Amino acid sequence: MTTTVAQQPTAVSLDEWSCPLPLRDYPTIVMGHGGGGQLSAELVTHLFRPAFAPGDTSALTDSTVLTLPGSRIAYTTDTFVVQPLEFPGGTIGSLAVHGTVNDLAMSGARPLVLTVGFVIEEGMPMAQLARIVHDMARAAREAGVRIVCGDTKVVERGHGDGVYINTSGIGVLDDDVHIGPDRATVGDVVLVSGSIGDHGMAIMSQREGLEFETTIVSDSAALHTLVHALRAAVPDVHVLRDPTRGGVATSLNEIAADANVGIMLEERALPIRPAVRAACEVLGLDPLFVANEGKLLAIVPADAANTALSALRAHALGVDAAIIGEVVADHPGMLVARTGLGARRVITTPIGEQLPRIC
Amino acid sequence: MTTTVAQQPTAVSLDEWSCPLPLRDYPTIVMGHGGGGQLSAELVTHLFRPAFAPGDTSALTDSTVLTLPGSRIAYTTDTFVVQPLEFPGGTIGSLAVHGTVNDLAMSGARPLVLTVGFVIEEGMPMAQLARIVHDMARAAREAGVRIVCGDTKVVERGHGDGVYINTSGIGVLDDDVHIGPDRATVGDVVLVSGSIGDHGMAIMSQREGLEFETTIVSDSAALHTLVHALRAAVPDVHVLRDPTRGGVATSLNEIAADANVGIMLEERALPIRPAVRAACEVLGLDPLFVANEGKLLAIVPADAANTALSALRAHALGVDAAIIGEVVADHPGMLVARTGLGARRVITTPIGEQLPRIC
Amino acid sequence: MKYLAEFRDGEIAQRIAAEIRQLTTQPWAIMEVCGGQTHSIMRNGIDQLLPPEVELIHGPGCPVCVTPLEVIDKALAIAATPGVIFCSFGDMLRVPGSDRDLFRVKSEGGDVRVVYSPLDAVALARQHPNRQVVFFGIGFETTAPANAMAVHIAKLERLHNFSMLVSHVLVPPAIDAIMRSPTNRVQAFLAAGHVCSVMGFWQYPALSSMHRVPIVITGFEPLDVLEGIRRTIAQLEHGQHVVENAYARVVTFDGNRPAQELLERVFTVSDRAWRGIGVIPNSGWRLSEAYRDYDAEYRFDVTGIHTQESALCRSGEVLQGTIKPPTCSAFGEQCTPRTPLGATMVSSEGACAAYFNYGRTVQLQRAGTSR
Amino acid sequence: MKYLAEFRDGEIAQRIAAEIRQLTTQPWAIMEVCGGQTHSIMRNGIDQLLPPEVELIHGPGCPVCVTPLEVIDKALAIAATPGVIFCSFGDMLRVPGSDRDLFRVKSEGGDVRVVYSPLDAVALARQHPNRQVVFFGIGFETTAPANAMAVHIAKLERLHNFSMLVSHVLVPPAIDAIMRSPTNRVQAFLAAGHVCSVMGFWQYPALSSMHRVPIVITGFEPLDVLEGIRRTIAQLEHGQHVVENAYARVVTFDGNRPAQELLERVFTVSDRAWRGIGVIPNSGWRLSEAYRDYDAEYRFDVTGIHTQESALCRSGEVLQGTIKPPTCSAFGEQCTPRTPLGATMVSSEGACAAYFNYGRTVQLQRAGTSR
Amino acid sequence: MCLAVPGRITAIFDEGVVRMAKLDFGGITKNVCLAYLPDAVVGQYAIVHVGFAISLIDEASAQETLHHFRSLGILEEELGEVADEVYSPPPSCPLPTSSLQ
Amino acid sequence: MCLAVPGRITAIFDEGVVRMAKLDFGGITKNVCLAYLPDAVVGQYAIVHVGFAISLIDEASAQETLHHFRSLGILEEELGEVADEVYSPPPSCPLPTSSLQ
Ligand code: SF4
Ligand code: SF4
Ligand SMILES: [Mg+2]
Ligand SMILES: [Mg+2]
Ligand SMILES: [Mg+2]
Ligand SMILES: [Mg+2]
Ligand SMILES: [Mg+2]
Ligand SMILES: [Mg+2]
Ligand SMILES: [Mg+2]
Ligand SMILES: [Mg+2]
Ligand SMILES: [Mg+2]
Ligand SMILES: [Mg+2]
Repeated sequence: MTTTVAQQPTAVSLDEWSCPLPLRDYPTIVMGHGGGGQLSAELVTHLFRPAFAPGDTSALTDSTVLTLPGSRIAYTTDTFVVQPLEFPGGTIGSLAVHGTVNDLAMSGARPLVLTVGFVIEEGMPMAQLARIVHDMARAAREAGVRIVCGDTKVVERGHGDGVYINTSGIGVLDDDVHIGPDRATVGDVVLVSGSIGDHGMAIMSQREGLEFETTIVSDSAALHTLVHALRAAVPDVHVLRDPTRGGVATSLNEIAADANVGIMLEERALPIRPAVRAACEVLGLDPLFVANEGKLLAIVPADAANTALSALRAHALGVDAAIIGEVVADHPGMLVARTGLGARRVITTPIGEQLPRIC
Repeated sequence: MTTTVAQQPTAVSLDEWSCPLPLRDYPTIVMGHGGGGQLSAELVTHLFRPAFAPGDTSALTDSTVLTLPGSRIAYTTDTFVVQPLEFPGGTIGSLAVHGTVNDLAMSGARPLVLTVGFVIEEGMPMAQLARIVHDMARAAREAGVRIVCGDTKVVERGHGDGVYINTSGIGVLDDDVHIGPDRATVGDVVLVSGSIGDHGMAIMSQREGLEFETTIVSDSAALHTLVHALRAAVPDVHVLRDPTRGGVATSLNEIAADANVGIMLEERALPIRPAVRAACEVLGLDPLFVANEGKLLAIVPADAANTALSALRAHALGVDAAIIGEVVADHPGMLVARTGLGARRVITTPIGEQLPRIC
Repeated sequence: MKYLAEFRDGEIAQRIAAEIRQLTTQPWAIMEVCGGQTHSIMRNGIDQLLPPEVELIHGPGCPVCVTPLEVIDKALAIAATPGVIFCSFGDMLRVPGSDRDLFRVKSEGGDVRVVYSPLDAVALARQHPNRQVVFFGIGFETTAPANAMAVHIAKLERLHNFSMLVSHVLVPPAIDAIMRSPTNRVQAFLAAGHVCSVMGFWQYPALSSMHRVPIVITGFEPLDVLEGIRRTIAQLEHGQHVVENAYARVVTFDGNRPAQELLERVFTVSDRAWRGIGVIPNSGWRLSEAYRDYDAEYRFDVTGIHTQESALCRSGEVLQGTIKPPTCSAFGEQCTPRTPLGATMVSSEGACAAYFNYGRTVQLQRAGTSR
Repeated sequence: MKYLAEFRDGEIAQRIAAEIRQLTTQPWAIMEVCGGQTHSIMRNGIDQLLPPEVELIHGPGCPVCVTPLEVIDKALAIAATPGVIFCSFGDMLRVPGSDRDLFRVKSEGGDVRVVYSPLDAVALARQHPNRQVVFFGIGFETTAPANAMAVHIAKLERLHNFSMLVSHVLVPPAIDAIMRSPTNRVQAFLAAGHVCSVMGFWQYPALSSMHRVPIVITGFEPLDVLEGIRRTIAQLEHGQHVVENAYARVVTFDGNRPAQELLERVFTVSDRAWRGIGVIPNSGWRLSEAYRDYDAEYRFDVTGIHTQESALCRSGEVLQGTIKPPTCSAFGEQCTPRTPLGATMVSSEGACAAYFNYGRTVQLQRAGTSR
Repeated sequence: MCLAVPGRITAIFDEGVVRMAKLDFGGITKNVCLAYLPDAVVGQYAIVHVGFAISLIDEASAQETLHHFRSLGILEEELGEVADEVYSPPPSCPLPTSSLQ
Repeated sequence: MCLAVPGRITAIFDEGVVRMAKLDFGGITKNVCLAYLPDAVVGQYAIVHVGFAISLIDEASAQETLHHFRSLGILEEELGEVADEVYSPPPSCPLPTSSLQ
């Protein structure tokens, strides 16, 4: 049936859209973009869908039906509230992909699909949202995961911070994969895939009142191919963990508690970039508590430690991998470090967030 | 190995915890609750885990490994930002369960597991968070879904609104289930499972500047058993949709567009509670655009319409079900209503949110 | 709801419509003055019940459509002022100013709040003594008593942080102006029932006889509107031109005297620009000298505003009924409800928006399901 | 980092430690005055390299521990004042006042900000001319020049919205008070290297000879601390009591003259309460008369504060080294780093917190992996 | 302009300097300003616009109008349906009022 | 108290009424107040506390101290390891510095 009357307006036409130019009428997000009406639909049609599922005009609905290549899955969720939204080495968009891909990868799963939930603050510049969305799409593409459904809410100015992004993700696991903190066994060796503290200090360098000039960039990266390489070399990896919020110290404390084993860390062995170390000195922070977004901790049987190290170092994301400690029978539930002096110190989980100190 | 030294402090001991009493030290959420350290862990150990997975001391980690009873799944996400957080008929917690369960149910899936992501504003009263979490746990229990992993972030005061909750969910589908908007077929009949506009007007009644006294309560409910009852009676349900944000009008417009069919609505047939109708009159709103959280739209073959209606009405959540329209060949892509006068009006998708008007 | 539901009876509506069809022998153009009536016509499809000879012209009775661009721009400037809480009825938020709307000002940091009543804005001023609270006092005679009372209470309470941006317009001068227009096509008026509930209709006999035009005071429910049309057609067919009150359950000849008294105290009649139409003498109210301290235009420096109406927009002619929206070259192209160039494309009962959707209705009728 | 890494060499540390073991023939109790030294000891496990005869007593040199409860309560009251931007070093946020801490005030709506430098607070005052910006000026002589400069600049720039809550304490009077205590066990002091970088060490010879106590100016890196201990033990073993400068790359006898001059101008010596210890005469600085306008205690009405120290807490005795934390009945029970009753349980180098973790270290040594 | 709806006055009271009333709109209740209807009493219906009662409903006149409407076309019964196509009313029309109160 | 770290002065400038310097701490750079070290010149190392340079490092003295440390125990070589249990240093210790700059 042909008709000459005006169609649904295409104010945000795909032709005119070129990231990072703003959408046409409102250069900023208004409440209506979350109202579930035409403005909401336009965000999907003209921003999210072209970015996340180019060419697929029916993708990115409220929910989706999938057939997975297996029924044993890993499932996870994370919300990202990082500030600034764009930082050296990434954006909240790529971080939201990497974080969830990594949580899946840490269980040994092959990450397949993600969902995305945006909570956008009224007034967010459309151009910035577009940059973040496109960075997110790039990260997903590079990681080989599909963003299959999404949700957008807009909150009033003063009730958000630009954008918060939740991602959930599903990966599939083979039946024989059993990776988990409880598998940490006395005698096992602890490895880290590279320098620690890069993400947290890259963020800190931008923080109001603490700014400093530096070349530190976030290590934000998807680690599932690194895990794949590691598992190809060492099938019996016992534990994998991405030491994000709370850093290496918090992750190892959790593993020690979960497996009821002791962990002894060799502080001198920790790979730390000089700039990260310097920033920590100036602000009085401990790099062991600083967040990473592209590093993994691996716990493997002692006899596989060197194989694991070589496998990690052979991968682009693991060139600075190191053996940093071992699982011990003593002090179960506790993380202890051998200091540079050869003494020991107990490393506890911090109460809250690490703050710069003067003392 | 026995030890006499002090264990990890148990400031928020499970014994002392009784909802809705505040956690011991901080009666409000502080930034540290999102820092990934001890305060974060305590929220999980002493609030989330007892509520969502009582008795399971290892539940509710960052990610989880599951074996699904099938590999054909429905997958969805939604973030909930409703204000007020506690409203007549529910809380943001129960709503976050119902919303995602319903999105799964609308594809014909059996909802199985949810993830939960909290974005909590610094300063949120701990007692209120506890009430919301327990209401969420109750809703999940009643719906028979498990909350399997979660994430908590705390944002600074003035960057949130109490709490935002994201849920994602997975449900499983039989191979023969094919429900989708594109299956709307000319001649099909449109049903609604009960009165419309209850949720939106219950929320509106609490909104600053618009408050009114009313007995309207939100219809927030999990609809998967209603779907099950409907599909048992009418295996070939063509389309299911929960008319949430944007209301019945927006959902039917989307279906009309997706299936490229016309939909003709009989306005007189719409079940609307008198109080909802009255509130809409006073504020100048159209109940067709008002949100529902416990209603479904079903599109079924004409010859199954009465069977479907009976099946819906036989269920506690469908007693007020009604046949409200049909799928037509005319005006494809458009929703048209036959008015109380027997005339027609085109019902478009609203631009943004419906606002009270004086004119 | 009592006194609403009874006046929506579909069967009786058909009977009145049948009566109208019986009465009608030739084309007639009737203007419903009030946007609320337009809304009722669109929402219920009343026009579809009428014989093709009867044309309804949507009048200028909607503040969204006629509040002048300059006032909108002043509202936007005040709303964008740091520290200000700018309160408005929901209707005004998408009305386009020269380069943006209130939604955008809000998204850019303006504290713009939708209120149900001007008294809610007064309450906000009490709650926030250190903030300037400004109410956007638009509307016709129906809304004016509420706005007048808000200013009056603010003055009584010495709420020095409350002020009002006033842009009130009056119906009788608009009827007069339309009838005086050389291109006028309107042959009868459905007068706005709720305006008359405040003002009475003592002003109308003179207008009716001067312009030899039937004026029927009309309500808003389907039966009310149909009855107003029926009586208008009856007059037209019989060559009459008198004032009739078809909304007697609400409207009296005198109107609401206490309201009129406060209106006289708080407001002063002034010339007023109508968006798209231009200045109509004595067609508006501004705050009187005694309330000048509560006038937002004096409190905020919003002089020097340069308005810029879209060069394409012909909403003035549309509002006066001299052209139909599709005649405008922007209609459905640059200008849609999603991207309105003129105010008449904003609310669903604005003449251009109504036509935009009406065009789709016409399509659906052509498609074969017409009545 | 140059001038840090070299002073952390593990092999040399072992050599100095060996020298200390060789020197030591009997038990000695040495107080490291400065919290930064305590931090270095805990962080590097320096104490584990020492012979069992050498006991290190953590001194009162940490503002977290000694800032009086009354001042904390004043800070909490000011920070909770609407409109105030309250700036602090990160250290102070978890210090318990009578009933809460700054984190809680922040969560309840106070605008509490962590800054790196007092100059950042001055910058905030420039940026927010309509807000009161208050800096929590705590610390010892090392931090005082920074705080003095901030107030001085604010006065030069007439930043009337800037003020400082000052609670500065001085090291020499504290050393004197500790030595005068009838229960004193301290036999030698590692003086605080960075305090001396500002103040020099011309005040120490008198103290040393009066109390017949060795005082060694000591740095913060492991080798510096060990060398300080080595020199102290050497004096003790030889019955000497002189002042030595083991941190000569940073500290001179005179100290930083320009800093001392501004300190004299901006501050006046006053009696000062030390948390848990009580008032020590002439042991603090307050703003001098000329800078009184910038004193937050004058600007804000924070008189009438009723402080309530935990009845259980014995941190004063702990700070003076007269009891060890486990002697306190609350230790590890009601009082943990997670739920501190006293300030000494807050930062990981507070004496009670250090002991809390040390207890765990002891356990791990008992468990069989000891050196 | 001028969305205004009828409600029944259920209480009259003073709030500060203003005379107010509680109105029942059939399931919802709102407080509105009654300053402009000084003679209104509880039980009467008033038309409310933006929180103000602006006019009392003359109930006799309302009945008269309704009576007039009902009498319309009585003489010329059965004009036939206006629409040329009849949509068969769904079985649930008029509404099931079971639980809709 | 008194976390203070050494950095190298790379530039000196005025900011408003205050003399400032840019200091390199080995990979990060921060501006600090130089008002208390009026004689400092570019290239020198200063100790920085809460954004203020409070003391210049006497490089000769530093070398002397290090020399003294290194000479310690030279006469009595090989005291043996202090710890009774030796943790075998991991193969990556000292650090691989390949990409860590
Ligand atoms: S269609 Fe748009 S541009 Fe044309 S007259 Fe109407 S409002 Fe103005
Ligand atoms: S353990 Fe706690 S209560 Fe006891 S002295 Fe130390 S800080 Fe005070
Ligand atoms: Mg996760
Ligand atoms: Mg944030
Ligand atoms: Mg994660
Ligand atoms: Mg993780
Ligand atoms: Mg959604
Ligand atoms: Mg969803
Ligand atoms: Mg909200
Ligand atoms: Mg949903
Ligand atoms: Mg849905
Ligand atoms: Mg997480």
